[in-house]
Amino acid sequence: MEMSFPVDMNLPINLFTILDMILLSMLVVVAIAIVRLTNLFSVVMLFGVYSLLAATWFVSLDAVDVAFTEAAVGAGISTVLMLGAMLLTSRTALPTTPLRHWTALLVVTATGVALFYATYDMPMFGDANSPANSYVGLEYMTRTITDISVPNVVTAVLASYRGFDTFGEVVVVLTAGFGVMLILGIDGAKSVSEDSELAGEKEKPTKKSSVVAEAIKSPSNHHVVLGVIAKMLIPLIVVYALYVHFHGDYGPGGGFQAGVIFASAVILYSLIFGMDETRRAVPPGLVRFCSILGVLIYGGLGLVTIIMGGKFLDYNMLDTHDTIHAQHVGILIIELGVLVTVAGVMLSIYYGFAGRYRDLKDQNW
Amino acid sequence: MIFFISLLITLSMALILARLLRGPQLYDRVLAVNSFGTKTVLFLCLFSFLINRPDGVDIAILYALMNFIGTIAILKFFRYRSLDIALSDMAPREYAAGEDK
Amino acid sequence: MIEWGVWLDLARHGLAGAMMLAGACFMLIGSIGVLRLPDFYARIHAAGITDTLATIFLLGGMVVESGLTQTSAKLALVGMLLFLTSPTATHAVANAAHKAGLKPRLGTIAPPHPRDREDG
Amino acid sequence: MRYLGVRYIIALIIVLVTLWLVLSGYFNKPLLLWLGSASVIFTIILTIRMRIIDNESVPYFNLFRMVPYLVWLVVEIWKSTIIISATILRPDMVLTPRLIRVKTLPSSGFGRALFANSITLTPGTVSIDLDDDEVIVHTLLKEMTNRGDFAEMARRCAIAAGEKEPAF
Repeated sequence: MEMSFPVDMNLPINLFTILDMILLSMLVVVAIAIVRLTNLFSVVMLFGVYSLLAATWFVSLDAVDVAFTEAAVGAGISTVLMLGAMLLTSRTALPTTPLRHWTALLVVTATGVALFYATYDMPMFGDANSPANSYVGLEYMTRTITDISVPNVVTAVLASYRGFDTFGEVVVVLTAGFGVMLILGIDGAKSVSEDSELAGEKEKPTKKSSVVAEAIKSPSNHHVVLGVIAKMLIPLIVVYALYVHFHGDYGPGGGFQAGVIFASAVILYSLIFGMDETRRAVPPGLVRFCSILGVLIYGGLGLVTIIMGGKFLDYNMLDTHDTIHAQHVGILIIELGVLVTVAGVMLSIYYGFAGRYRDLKDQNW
Repeated sequence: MIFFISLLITLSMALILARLLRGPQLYDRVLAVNSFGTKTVLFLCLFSFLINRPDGVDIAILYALMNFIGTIAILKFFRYRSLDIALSDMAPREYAAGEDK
Repeated sequence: MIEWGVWLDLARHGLAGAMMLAGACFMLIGSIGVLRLPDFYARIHAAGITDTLATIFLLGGMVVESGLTQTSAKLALVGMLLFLTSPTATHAVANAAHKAGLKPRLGTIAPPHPRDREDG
Repeated sequence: MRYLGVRYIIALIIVLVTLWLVLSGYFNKPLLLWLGSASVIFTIILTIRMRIIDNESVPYFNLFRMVPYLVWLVVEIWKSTIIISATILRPDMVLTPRLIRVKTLPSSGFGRALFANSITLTPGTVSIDLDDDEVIVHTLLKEMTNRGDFAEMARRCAIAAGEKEPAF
């Protein structure tokens, strides 16, 4: 992109520093507010804002991939999942009284001071001689073009040089998904009755509140606007997710982000058209199967490379004549595995939460 | 110039943040979050000019979508205490005659 | 010929800068309104300024600035998405508040200072 | 009903391919183009499963009627933004909020969504609720409660939504 405004790099104080300062101070304000507020609704919203700010700041640090993840996960899906978690808990946090946690304060202060002290030893931002930029990092940066030939080094490191680490991450995601499923029940809606005493309710939780009952009775034309706009958006979001997925080599993005975005499209569908319809269109069994399938694809590729005579996840074995092509194919396949697992796990967790109701009166909010 | 404009946008973000923290109603907060999201999207577009990386626009697109989904989720949960029910029965209507039967 | 090109370029940048500046100013006005107006339903209108005219101006300015490139197309896409989502979200907020029984203040409001700041 | 669906599917394919090309920008990489086609096909399958392909999700047939409407809308937005901005910035701000009911002319879902969103997009008026044939609108200033203006907007929305032929 041709840029014609002169970017003032020669001013005494770097202008980006000012923007960074503003963003960071807003981050601090939001963080303090999150700690101070007791209304969990507000806290969930503030978490969203926090993610927005953090991701903007990541962009300014030129960490576009991280910003992408933060935007997809923090601002989008974790809001929904935290709301789902709120179905199982109370509306406000217990207020903590100050002056009772002297030890905590002491620990926090000591840690803070130590961290501040440690910053003096940290390399300057963008320092070419810092450890992160010298040994392995530098080698990855220089070798990516000849080895793999993709413009985005992050993807090269993540998917090829460090493919094994990423495999571990995908397994962690799957394990976390299993954990949540075990707590919530495989299909969340069925296990509601066990949680009724947790929510402190007398009547059967499957009995829907008056508001909900009214809404089900007349799934009215009141929400025409939402319905129409969601219908227009959902195909666009899905294509966007796949774009993000397949352009991980060229720009920010990749399987993790794309999986989350894809899950968000399905979540938008379920928000507007209801869980019954969603379970029909995207069956929970399929979702669970997908979350495992992704890991199998990833690990399976590793086994294939071993069978073909290489090491685990050594993509060069896929096409010994044209290793760059082999690397591309390998990255494509394991990113597909990541996408499938992440989308599957996110949706499984969402399905676990979404079938629940809270019967609360309007004035309680 | 672009820097000055981004500064103005961050200023208005800060003002919205004040409304977000002050409330008083939860709806005010939702409105503020939504408005904050729009501002962030525009700020990111502008910022990608400033740092000369068009990738920022991709993130802005993502934000515009995620912000919407988050807001709708908050409102739906707020209204119905549930993420389960259908807000609109429009999906099946068009296809019911053609596909299932 | 070269002269012409230079002048045209300058005019383009000038136009882009002016549009972006106007957009940022409208955005600021909207934020001031969100802070200043006395009532939730009134604040929606102020937030609307940000969603509409500020967006048009800022994105329009950026499109003019970057010319006929892929970035402009993406910026136009951002604009389209914002135009789809932001009024819908606003409508949803207003609808939720209305359904939950939050009453708007009607009639004539001429406040020296908004006084509805009991809780924060 | 079925071949109507096919019409919308083709339109959606065109839109999605355009979106992919705009986003991607790589026209010379065959691999990416293949992946793009695969993505579009996957999306179409998913949307068919979700049963959301109809004239509301693919309202791109009346694009040529939308463009003049959007131009008109931007002019309206400009006019009312100036009024609202002046109101906000005045130190002795006087507001005259009203809650009014406006009749909706458009009968299709898309036309009504367009109408409601146009009302919301115009600063000074926010659509709060849609009933069968009425929108509840909150207006900030009483100059904006003119029913003639709303009727004009509703008429233009109906035209822009292509409601010459009977709605589905």
